[in-house]
Amino acid sequence: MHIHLLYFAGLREVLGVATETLELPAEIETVAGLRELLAARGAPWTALVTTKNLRAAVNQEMAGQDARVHAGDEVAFFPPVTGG
Amino acid sequence: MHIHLLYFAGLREVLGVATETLELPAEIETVAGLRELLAARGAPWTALVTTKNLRAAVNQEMAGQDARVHAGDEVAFFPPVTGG
Amino acid sequence: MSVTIQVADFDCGQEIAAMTKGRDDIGALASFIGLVRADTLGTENIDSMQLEHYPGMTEKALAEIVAAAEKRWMLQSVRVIHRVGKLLPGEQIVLVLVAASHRGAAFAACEFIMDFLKTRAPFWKKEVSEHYGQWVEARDKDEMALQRWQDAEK
Amino acid sequence: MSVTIQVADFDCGQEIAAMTKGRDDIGALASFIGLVRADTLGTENIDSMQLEHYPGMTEKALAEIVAAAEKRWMLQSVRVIHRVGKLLPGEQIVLVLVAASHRGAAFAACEFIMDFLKTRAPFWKKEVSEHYGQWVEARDKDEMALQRWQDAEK
Repeated sequence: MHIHLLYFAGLREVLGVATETLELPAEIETVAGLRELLAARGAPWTALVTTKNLRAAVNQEMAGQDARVHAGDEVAFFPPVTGG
Repeated sequence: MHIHLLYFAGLREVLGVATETLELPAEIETVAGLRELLAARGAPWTALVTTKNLRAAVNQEMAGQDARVHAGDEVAFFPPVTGG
Repeated sequence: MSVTIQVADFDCGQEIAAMTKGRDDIGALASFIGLVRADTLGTENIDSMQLEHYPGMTEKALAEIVAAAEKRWMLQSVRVIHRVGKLLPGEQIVLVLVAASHRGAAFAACEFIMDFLKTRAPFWKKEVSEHYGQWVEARDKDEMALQRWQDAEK
Repeated sequence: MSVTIQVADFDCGQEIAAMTKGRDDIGALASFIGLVRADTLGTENIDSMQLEHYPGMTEKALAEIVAAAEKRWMLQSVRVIHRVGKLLPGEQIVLVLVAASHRGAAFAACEFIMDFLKTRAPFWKKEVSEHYGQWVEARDKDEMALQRWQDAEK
């Protein structure tokens, strides 16, 4: 089963990717696990673990590192927001 | 010498007078003295001493009971303000 | 700073356009508009509101209030418009518009100016309905609203 | 409640007119407008600001913020407009407009919505000048601004 990933703002530029769909390995259960899976691709993906204060959302709700991820989820990574 | 008196809002309606010019007796030195002088005219002027929270301004600045009044001054009496 | 007492209505959008025209240094605009509510008399709706002021002193009092706000916060521009005369339910009474680099100053100064306008600027409201007219009484709450600005100064 | 993300500019006066049309129960309107400042880069003025958002989540986040404000204060109407895309110095970015019976609720809710929008709604700003582009960094001050709403709840 797949999960849908989105990257925004500075992170999107660093990665050079805005969205992707990924086969979710069975052992990945949390946002933190997903970050490490992506960082293991090497540069520039190490940004997923080295970026200070990187935020995540699961199914369009702000989510902490321990938040669960499931097949079919939409998971987004982005820097702290700066609108308004 | 004269002083100029102004009355506003509910007080103006009670007195039936908006402005007047008065010969200032030498013994009247303060806002409080002026209120008593006016109240001595009898009803409806007693409102000058019986009205709760009556405010005064001397030369267009908010003034307390002890504020001095001098010939040539503009003195106003009115209820607490309610604009905005 | 610009303070106007007028009978005519105003348009907040036009006032904003005039304030920001040709400028690129304003980061935040806070505004407040007070309107005539129909339901203030309780049982019976009002037909109109009569706004009285003290010509001369009102302008001075508003200018002093705005000057106090400008002393307290870094402001870029302040506009105050207050209407007088007969106003109908739903009509606008007052506009306070404050420009600053950052939103904290704009919000605080706008609320500060309204709090002092409500208790220190010589305006009086009379509510008029079919059966009677009634001068609005000053609310203790408005006087209490000033307290926080004094507390914050300490 | 009405929340819109759009590229086009907005007019605060028109939004006020739409909100108050046919109503005579609104006593207070507080509004906030954020604008693009030219001088945010320090030494060099910016040429433009690029506003990015997360379609879908942004609308949801704003709706949740407004709902939280409506739960906390008695509000009569709330309008939020946030622009995205390329904005020039002096242009409007965001409008928050809040109607209530009394000014205290209108001011507080307007500032509450802005404070949460600044830290919880997925928007990102990039400042672009002749020589480089730079993503705006989140300010600790904005995160701290939330603190007072939590303190006040206790």
